[in-house]
Amino acid sequence: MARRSHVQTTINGETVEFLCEPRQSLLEVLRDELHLTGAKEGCNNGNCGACSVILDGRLVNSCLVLGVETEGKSVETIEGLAEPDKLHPIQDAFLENAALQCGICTPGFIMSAKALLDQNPNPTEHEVRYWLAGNLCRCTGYDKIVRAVLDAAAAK
Amino acid sequence: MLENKEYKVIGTRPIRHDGVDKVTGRALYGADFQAAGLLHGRVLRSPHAHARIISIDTSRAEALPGVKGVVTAKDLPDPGDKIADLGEGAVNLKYLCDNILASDKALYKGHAVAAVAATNPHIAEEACTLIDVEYEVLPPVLEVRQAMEPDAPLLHDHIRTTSLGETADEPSNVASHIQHKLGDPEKGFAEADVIIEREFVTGTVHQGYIEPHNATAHYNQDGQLTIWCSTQGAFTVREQVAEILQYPISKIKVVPMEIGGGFGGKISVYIKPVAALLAKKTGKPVKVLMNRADVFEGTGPTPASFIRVKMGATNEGKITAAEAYLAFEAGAYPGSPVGPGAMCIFAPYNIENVIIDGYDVVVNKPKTAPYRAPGAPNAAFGSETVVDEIAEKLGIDPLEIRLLNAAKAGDRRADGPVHPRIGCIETVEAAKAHPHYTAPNGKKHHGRGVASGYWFNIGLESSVTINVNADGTINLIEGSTDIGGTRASIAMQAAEVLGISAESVNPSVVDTESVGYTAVTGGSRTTYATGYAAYEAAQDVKRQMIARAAKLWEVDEANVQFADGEFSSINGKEEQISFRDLCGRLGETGGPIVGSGTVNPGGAGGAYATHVVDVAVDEETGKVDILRYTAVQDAGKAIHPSYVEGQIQGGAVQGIGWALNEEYIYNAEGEMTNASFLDYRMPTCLDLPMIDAVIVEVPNPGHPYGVRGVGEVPIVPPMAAIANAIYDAIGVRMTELPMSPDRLLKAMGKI
Amino acid sequence: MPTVAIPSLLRNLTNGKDSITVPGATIREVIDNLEDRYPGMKARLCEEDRIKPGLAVYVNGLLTRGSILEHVDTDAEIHFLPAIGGG
Amino acid sequence: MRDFSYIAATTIPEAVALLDAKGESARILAGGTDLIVQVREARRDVDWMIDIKSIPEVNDLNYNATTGLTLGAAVECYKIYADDAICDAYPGLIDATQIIGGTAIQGRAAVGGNLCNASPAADGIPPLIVLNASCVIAGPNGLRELPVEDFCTAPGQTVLGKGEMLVSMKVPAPASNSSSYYLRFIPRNEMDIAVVGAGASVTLDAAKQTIVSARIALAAVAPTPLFAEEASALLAGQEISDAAIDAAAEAAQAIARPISDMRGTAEQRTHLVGVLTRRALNGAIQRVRETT
Repeated sequence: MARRSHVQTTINGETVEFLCEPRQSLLEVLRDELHLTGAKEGCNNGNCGACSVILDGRLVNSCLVLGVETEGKSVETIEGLAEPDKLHPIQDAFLENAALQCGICTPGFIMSAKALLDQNPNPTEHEVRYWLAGNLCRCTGYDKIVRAVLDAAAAK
Repeated sequence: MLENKEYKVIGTRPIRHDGVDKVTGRALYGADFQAAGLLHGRVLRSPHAHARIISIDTSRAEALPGVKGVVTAKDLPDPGDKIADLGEGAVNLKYLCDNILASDKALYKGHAVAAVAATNPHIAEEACTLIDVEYEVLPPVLEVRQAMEPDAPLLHDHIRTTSLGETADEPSNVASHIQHKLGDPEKGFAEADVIIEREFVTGTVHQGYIEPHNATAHYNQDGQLTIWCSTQGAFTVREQVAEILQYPISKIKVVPMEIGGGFGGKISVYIKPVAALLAKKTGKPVKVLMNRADVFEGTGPTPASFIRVKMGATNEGKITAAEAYLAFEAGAYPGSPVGPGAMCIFAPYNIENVIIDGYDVVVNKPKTAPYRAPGAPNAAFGSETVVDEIAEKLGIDPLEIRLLNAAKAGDRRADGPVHPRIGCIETVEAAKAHPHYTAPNGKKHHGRGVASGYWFNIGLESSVTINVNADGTINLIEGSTDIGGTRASIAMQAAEVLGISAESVNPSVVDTESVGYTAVTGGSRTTYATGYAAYEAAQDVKRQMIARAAKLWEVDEANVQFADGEFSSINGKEEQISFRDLCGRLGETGGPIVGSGTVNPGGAGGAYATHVVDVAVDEETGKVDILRYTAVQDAGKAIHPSYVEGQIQGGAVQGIGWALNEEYIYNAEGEMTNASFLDYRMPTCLDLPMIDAVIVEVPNPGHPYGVRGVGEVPIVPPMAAIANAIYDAIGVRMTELPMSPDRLLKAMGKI
Repeated sequence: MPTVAIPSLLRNLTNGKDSITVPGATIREVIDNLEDRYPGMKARLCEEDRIKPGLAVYVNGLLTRGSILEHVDTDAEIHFLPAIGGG
Repeated sequence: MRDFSYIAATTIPEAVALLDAKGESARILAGGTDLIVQVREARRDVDWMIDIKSIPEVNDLNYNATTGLTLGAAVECYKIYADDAICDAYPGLIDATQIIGGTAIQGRAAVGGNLCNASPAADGIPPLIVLNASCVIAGPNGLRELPVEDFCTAPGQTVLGKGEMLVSMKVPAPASNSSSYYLRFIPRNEMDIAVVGAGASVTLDAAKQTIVSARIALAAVAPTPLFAEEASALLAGQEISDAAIDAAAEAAQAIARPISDMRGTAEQRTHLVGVLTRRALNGAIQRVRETT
């Protein structure tokens, strides 16, 4: 078996250490090593966005980042979004707008939406659609997702 | 007759019960399952579309460090000549087994041939490359009309065309022929002033759920097999695995994890029996995950088809006759949805003279699986385009011609039965009155199209158990996996009966040992049938609670009534107690209350939809943009309108993808060349406008609240609606799906 | 008496008749009586005393549970159609 | 996924030495959005991934109105379009950086990586060609520089020799009355690979009526991105007219040698070269005319 490297990184504000093979993606590390299964594998090649996380403040597909690359970096995942007794406004907006059906794409959409609203608090519908184009949803037709993101922006 | 009425819970929009888990990433889907000592499985798939398997040598793979077991078809029991009854349908067991692991022939690229369990997924993947399979490559047949040619390569030596119980003598790729005939089509066409006949071709498309298939299996030392997986139906997984492994259902427990989309594609099993075989061989829990390419190449798409439609109408717009020929690709084994396609094709119309022929044809592509209203979208693309052309020829508004001929209660369907109360006319009228349809549509290269569609919906078995809690809440135990908010829509029906809030119901989707038999979440049946079972279970609770109130007040049960969440006594004693308070007194009145309901309703109630779409066509590139989309649908009664809208919007958008870009692209060797989300082009949110979902409510007499299934019919009209809009924009009739830019350029004569 | 709609592919057995009225209080009795009048019919509809796999029975437009034990009223209209599943 | 080793290099000499020692089995990792997928799908055999993102020079992003732009090889797309001065100076490059993948891809993918991946369909390359950009390459023998249009040699192949790596791209400062434009045709509106891509840059006279010079480049119509030299030359000195632009588009079509694949047919691509070349030229001209 391949040699595993020691990596220290910050995940959702907490310092985390793990061992991983170089070929393990950040997605694999999150899911299989750290049991943070909120990021999902939909395609494993950067085309669906189900594994979206925020790496050093930028939205990335965690399937296209190696676990070893996160040494010294900061990762935000869906598990870190809500406060203990309160959902994040985007999460609330998704629930209020019924913006999920099966829910598999939801963590990715919410992380992507967070990255958008962090840098553009008042996006237009087109800006929302452009930003979220890397996140595929097959259930909703996107209507309620786009509304949820616009609502979350308005609620801020 | 059941009429729309105001309810307290039904028709409201509560937060779904599983919502918080799903927006926080806590909900556990199949691939999220973890177990101590877990091994990882990987399936080796055929690189050839059609090949005889001469030999499989697994020794090199077995020798790789970290590999714990390898299985092939030899590890499956001999299926013999058995027909397996799978609740939703019956299947030749040999086909079922061969599709799990190919025994003698690989019949499509991606066909599973062997599988490995190893200590990590990367080793399992590497081990697959070390399995030596010797193939005799055979010529593939990849298209339905070619497969029907007498000299076409045969996939199966023993398949002979059956026509309702009669079997032909010669082997053929045509597995079956069906026919419906009503009235006298020849006479009908003779009465027509205008006759349009067109041929249509549709491509192979995939359900495209975002979550790949997954399964984890484990055998206990006592032979108890447990499978954790994403599935549309835990019970059908149990049935299929039991048949394939020839193992008693009592020894199999299927635990449905959360499911990331299905649309029909997660009814058939693929890797679940493989995980079980690997678990058996290794003595460890084994998790098998598909990757995206596996999903495209190894699981059921919905078929490509060739369709010919001929319709005739009088100058006044009365459709006098219709004829259809439908040939559907079943994929590697028989079982395309040509049956429902043939039954739905003219269903929006009342036509006296009809003949419909359908053919189920095997080709070297993955065995097709259901996909949202299976068969009906292909069929409607043909018929709804021809209706549009007739309307145009006669100078009649396309919605007006639909109203002139609309099917209604009492009319006879082409396949025989008489329609009960249906909402066909209501959806067309609502579309016609909608501001979208009345808005101006005159810009150059912009066009508007409409189309209608029908889907039966199905009933089938559902079971629900309700446990009453002392605090006035109830635990609702169900077997329907929740793919789109059905925990809420089922819970709301129980809440309505008991006069409690939706939030007072705790719905749980449980495993096959914890609830009565429940058929799949599919066929638009869950809110209808499992909701019906929840209604019955709640009625059972209500009856028992009435008895408790009677006991409490020492009155006759007949003198207790229940309304608005309050029990009260009539005839004499002035007593009253709320549902909640009575729940707190169950101990003293006889102990816990458990209610149960089981149903197998026959009156699913068909659903109609009428869609209106505006497109812009780029004449230079052939690209079509969707500018505005309105989808009108009869939901019978919308239990949770938000999730009904969601079904309508999602279905319409899948139809938009099917219409414009989605297709399996094959090379001459039968390899799919676009098996990724990059090149199998499903719509992104940037490709779409908001989808205006308009709910019409024509109650279904076959359900206590009038519910009709809503999940499937919205995918039926989009392809024809968009084709009709493209015609309106540029004057070109598109008869091939998808209507991709290159096809448009060709049709416009630009290339 | 119940009326059976004869599927077009079976009308060769009924000299082209598309609808037959036969006595019977259950699907089984109806099929047996059909068989008496039109030999060969039962083999096309049933297999070992059960409705053939892939066929569904509709009574008065409603899908039945597919059992030949199903009761039918005297004025029932019976159809034999391809079984359908959904997505 | 095959096993490989990962090394994070911190200086160019270190990276060059590693590349030189490991030869074909080593590959530079920048954004990884192509490389990781290729290794995962067994389309590229790599034993060593050399992460260069800690090397200062490859992260250079420096624009100066007189000297032009230095664009480090590992600079992610999002950093480029976040810079207003770069957006104003090189709108054609910005067009490309905003359509490579989706937002999440743009958070990792670098234009330099786009160049080294050497896909015929690369969106990042035609804009660099039309902007007269050059590549700065480091190797065992020091630095060398060559025009971007000479960088790719075949699908997935570049001029990079043993031990060589791309350090940065240099883009000259834009002339006055000039602008650039890039567009591609895809069947969806995002998340696709170009069926055809076309970039154009134009410099107009002071009256903005005559084309002083122009450059046209194409993607996905040949084994490498193409500089349409003759088509570009046709426009020099021409008064802006549909006829002049049509002639350039026809000349561009003449050098296209497209294949048919799952993304498009050869006929479709040849046709689109004409359409997109016209649109790219008109787009660039429009941008010049819109700026005062």
